[in-house]
Amino acid sequence: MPVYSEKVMQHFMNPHNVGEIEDADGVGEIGNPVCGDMMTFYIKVKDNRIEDVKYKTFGCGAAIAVSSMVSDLVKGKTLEEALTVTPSMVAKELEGLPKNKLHCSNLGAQALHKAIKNYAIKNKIDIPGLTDKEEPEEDEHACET
Amino acid sequence: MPVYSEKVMQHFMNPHNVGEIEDADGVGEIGNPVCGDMMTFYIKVKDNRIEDVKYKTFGCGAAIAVSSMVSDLVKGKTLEEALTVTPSMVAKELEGLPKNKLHCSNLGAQALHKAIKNYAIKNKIDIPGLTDKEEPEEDEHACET
Amino acid sequence: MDNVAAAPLLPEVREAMLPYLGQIFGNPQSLHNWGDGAREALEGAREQVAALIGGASEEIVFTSSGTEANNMAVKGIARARSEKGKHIIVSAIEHFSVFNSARTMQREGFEISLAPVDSTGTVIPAELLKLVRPDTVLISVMHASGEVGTIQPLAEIAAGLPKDGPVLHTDAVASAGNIPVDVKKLGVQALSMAGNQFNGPRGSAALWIKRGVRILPLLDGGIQEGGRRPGTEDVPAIAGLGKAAEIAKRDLEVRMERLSGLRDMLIEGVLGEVEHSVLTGHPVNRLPGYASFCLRFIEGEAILMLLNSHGIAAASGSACTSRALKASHVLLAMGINHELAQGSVLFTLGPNNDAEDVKYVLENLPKVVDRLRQMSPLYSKYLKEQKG
Amino acid sequence: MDNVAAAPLLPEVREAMLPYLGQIFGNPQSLHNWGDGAREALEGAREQVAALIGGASEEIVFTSSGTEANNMAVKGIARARSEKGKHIIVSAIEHFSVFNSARTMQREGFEISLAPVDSTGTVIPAELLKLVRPDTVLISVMHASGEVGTIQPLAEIAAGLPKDGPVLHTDAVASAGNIPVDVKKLGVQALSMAGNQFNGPRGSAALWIKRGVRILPLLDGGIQEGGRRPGTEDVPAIAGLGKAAEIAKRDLEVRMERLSGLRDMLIEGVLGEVEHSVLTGHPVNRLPGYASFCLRFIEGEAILMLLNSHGIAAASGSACTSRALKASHVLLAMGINHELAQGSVLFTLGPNNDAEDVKYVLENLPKVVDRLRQMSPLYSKYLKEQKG
Ligand SMILES: Cc1ncc(COP(=O)(O)O)c(C=O)c1O
Ligand SMILES: Cc1ncc(COP(=O)(O)O)c(C=O)c1O
Repeated sequence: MPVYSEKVMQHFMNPHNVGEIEDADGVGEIGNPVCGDMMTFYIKVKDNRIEDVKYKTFGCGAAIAVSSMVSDLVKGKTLEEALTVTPSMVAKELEGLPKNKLHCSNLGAQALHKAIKNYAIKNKIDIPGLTDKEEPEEDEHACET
Repeated sequence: MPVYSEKVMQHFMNPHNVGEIEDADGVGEIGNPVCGDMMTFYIKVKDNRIEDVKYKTFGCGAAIAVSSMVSDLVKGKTLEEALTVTPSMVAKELEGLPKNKLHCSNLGAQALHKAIKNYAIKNKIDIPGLTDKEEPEEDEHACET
Repeated sequence: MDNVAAAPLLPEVREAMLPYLGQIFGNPQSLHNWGDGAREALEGAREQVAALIGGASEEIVFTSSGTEANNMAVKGIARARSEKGKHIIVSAIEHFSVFNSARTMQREGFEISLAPVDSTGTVIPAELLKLVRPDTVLISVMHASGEVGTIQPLAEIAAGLPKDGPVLHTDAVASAGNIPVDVKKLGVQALSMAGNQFNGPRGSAALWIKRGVRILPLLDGGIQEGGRRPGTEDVPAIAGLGKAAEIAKRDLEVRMERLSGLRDMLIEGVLGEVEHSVLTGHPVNRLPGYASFCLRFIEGEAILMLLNSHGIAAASGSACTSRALKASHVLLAMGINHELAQGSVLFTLGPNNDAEDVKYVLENLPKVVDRLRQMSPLYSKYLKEQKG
Repeated sequence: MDNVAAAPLLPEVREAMLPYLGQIFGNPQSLHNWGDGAREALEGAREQVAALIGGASEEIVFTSSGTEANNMAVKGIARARSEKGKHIIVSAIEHFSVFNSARTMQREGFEISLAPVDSTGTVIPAELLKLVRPDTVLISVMHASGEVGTIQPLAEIAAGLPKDGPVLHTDAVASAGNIPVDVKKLGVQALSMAGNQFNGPRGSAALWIKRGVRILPLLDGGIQEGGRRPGTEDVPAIAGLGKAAEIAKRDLEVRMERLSGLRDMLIEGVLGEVEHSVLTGHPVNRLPGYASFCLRFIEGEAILMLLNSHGIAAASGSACTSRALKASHVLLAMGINHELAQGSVLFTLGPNNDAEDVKYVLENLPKVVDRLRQMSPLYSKYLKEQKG
């Protein structure tokens, strides 16, 4: 009974889509190093689709695997589709996460969400599924989610 | 590190002088079954000497070994000499007793002492070393000594 | 025949432990691979133990002894529920680890009631239930006595308790692995057990706590056992406990039948061949391997020492064997007087014993008894009274 | 190189235990012969353990873990002395088993003061002594940290205490068996230690309590360990602890020299070859086998997982590795900020490690760090700031 599933280990050992996009259309950052996890997601959008997605992640094995999985799940999807990616979907695709690591799967989806929001604001567009989800404001001192 | 010394085991396995003396000159009984130990000592006195000594003992291994050792120590001794046998002498001759069994060595000497006292009273004599030691009256409820 | 105190480790159990005394020395809390083998051993054992008693594996907390499991249950549950009330009921024949834990809670402001037993050492459910009050937060009644083998009517007690009332804990240290134990059938919310009572290793024990029952940890520290029992896990002992549980479950019926047969042979033999002997505990509802007696006019420690010289191991509840120099509170609670209690002797049979052993005891015990009675002032008084 | 969490059992220790997993299965409390072998093992081990720390064998109480020894010391001594006063001082870097025990005592009405440490993780004796009050009944300061290896100036603290004042307890779980430990030289009245920290078995630990120091038992029950720690004794574990203590004493100097050499090689290598790395703990007064660092911009769990993929075991004090998701209070108490604390990594060297192992770590660690930094948003920010 290892701590992490095979799938998590695969993504951790060989994370997909790591990196930055210099001329990203949207950037979303979440978490902070005090809590042990921090992610920055970059998206490139074309025809309402996520043409490219990259990220940088500071954090535990789960945080890295989650970032990788989120990037896989949304690449090539429309923005609306991408917004339907939920933390529990991410955890499920990763064949489960230890209970105390579930907050990592929240972070991944949130960071992507923020990147899309950033894109929407910059381009002054309205994306269904975006405005009705209010981002919880981060609290520097509350690391547990 | 067995609980009991070799000497104790020898006396326990082959106690000396076990028995009763039908026409004893002095009888001393001490202890009670509630406490787990009870001894009756019988002495036969001739010319102020303990010509014969026997006992019956109900109790633990130490109680039996102590009775046997006391009987060995006093047999053939004058009454005055016999009265000098102390619990610590008995314990020493037995190569030590476990701390929680030390009360057994008190009992042995006390029972003998009582037998001598019984002899003294019956014969209305005064033996040096007897009157100055006051027997502690036994308390049915106080087993620890 | 002192299998309780000196239960031999089953060879299979030993085999299950050895790897963890060798190469698989990982820490189950570690992230690296070497920890994985240890973690698997731990979780495997948790399932084996849970299966033995019909609980769920997440409900098992490993401890270092039956004593620790009992302390954790009594103190941990009482402390966790102290806002609901401060009354505890324990039976009059509990092991000291339950009894003295209750006394510690008494110093912490709890009130303790003792549920009486009858002359067979059986708790009387109606009497116990009378003691239940609105502020009773915990009841602890052993499943079976380790001194006289009597099995307690737990299900009956459980059935009489108010819903959402007191938590019912049972000390199943003497019973688990030896007779069927099913937490659901017993109706308990917490149960202690220990591996060395069913041929598992020393240092291996467990507390089962039903999900939802609150308990404060006894040990403070790190995160092992979900924080409920911190400290580096004794992986070899736990692996051995798991294996012993698996084997006990597998062999339970066969073993019970075999041991009950030997036990009854021993009991009949002793009662038949040793004058002034009485069986202690329940004649029928008793642990398979337990044959316990009181032999009049003589003292337990001396009996054990002479038996030992014949190569026979046994135990006693006499004052002299107790170090505290007090006769067993269990025997006294059953109405046995101090004098008779001194002559207590307990034989416990295990997998290594057979009919030959029983015969050997039956040959030698009468001699031992006779020899000590010849030395006993009580016996000679009795004989004189008979004559006179 | 995670010898603390996964210390391999020494073959000699294993040999010392095996007999008690086989034929010598007696109960040391039994009167019969079979108990004698077990009793001898127990008393022999007690002498070996006492010899290791310069105490008397009657002053040793065996427990199941360092955690239990610490709980027993802190709670048992505080409770026994509560009539003299209700103030306890512990250092800010104590293990959770001491720290949380103190917090439990706080709930029982005690006041707790935390003695600060400097940036090397060393308790400042003058600062601690300032906290001493007339009602201070217990001070607990670890002998050496299991996270950063810093050795504490206990003798200096002891020298500054009023005569017949507070009892000084030390958690020597990380130090005993690894560096010289002499209760007289340290000036302490109670000391905890654990066998699995010096290649002895799990489930084997001890509390030394100076004769005359009062302590209430943590576990209530029977008469084992003189009633101070009841429960069936784990004879194999205790026998193994004794053997490990004997070997540790015998080999201490040689082992210390060897491990310090390897450690210094590792420390120099890491500091030289990994940019943005800092040594945690004291540069000199540290446990021989302990090399601990913080590596900036990356997180400990990820470091451990990648090291593990190279076959290297290590530990970390990062939030993510802690299950409670909090960065090590030890690192924070030393003034290390949360961000840096996330990159904590600890290598512990043991008898099976050699220079080859150290070289292997020095080859692979930089790669692991680099790979994670390439992924780290903190590192790219840092690089940008450097450029801009
Ligand atoms: C300093 C210190 N104290 C106590 C402990 C707890 O010991 P155990 O896990 O044996 O309970 C540890 C464990 O690593 C430690 O390093
Ligand atoms: C009924 C019962 N409970 C508890 C215990 C204590 O178990 P341990 O010695 O493993 O702590 C015993 C031990 O014989 C027992 O018989």
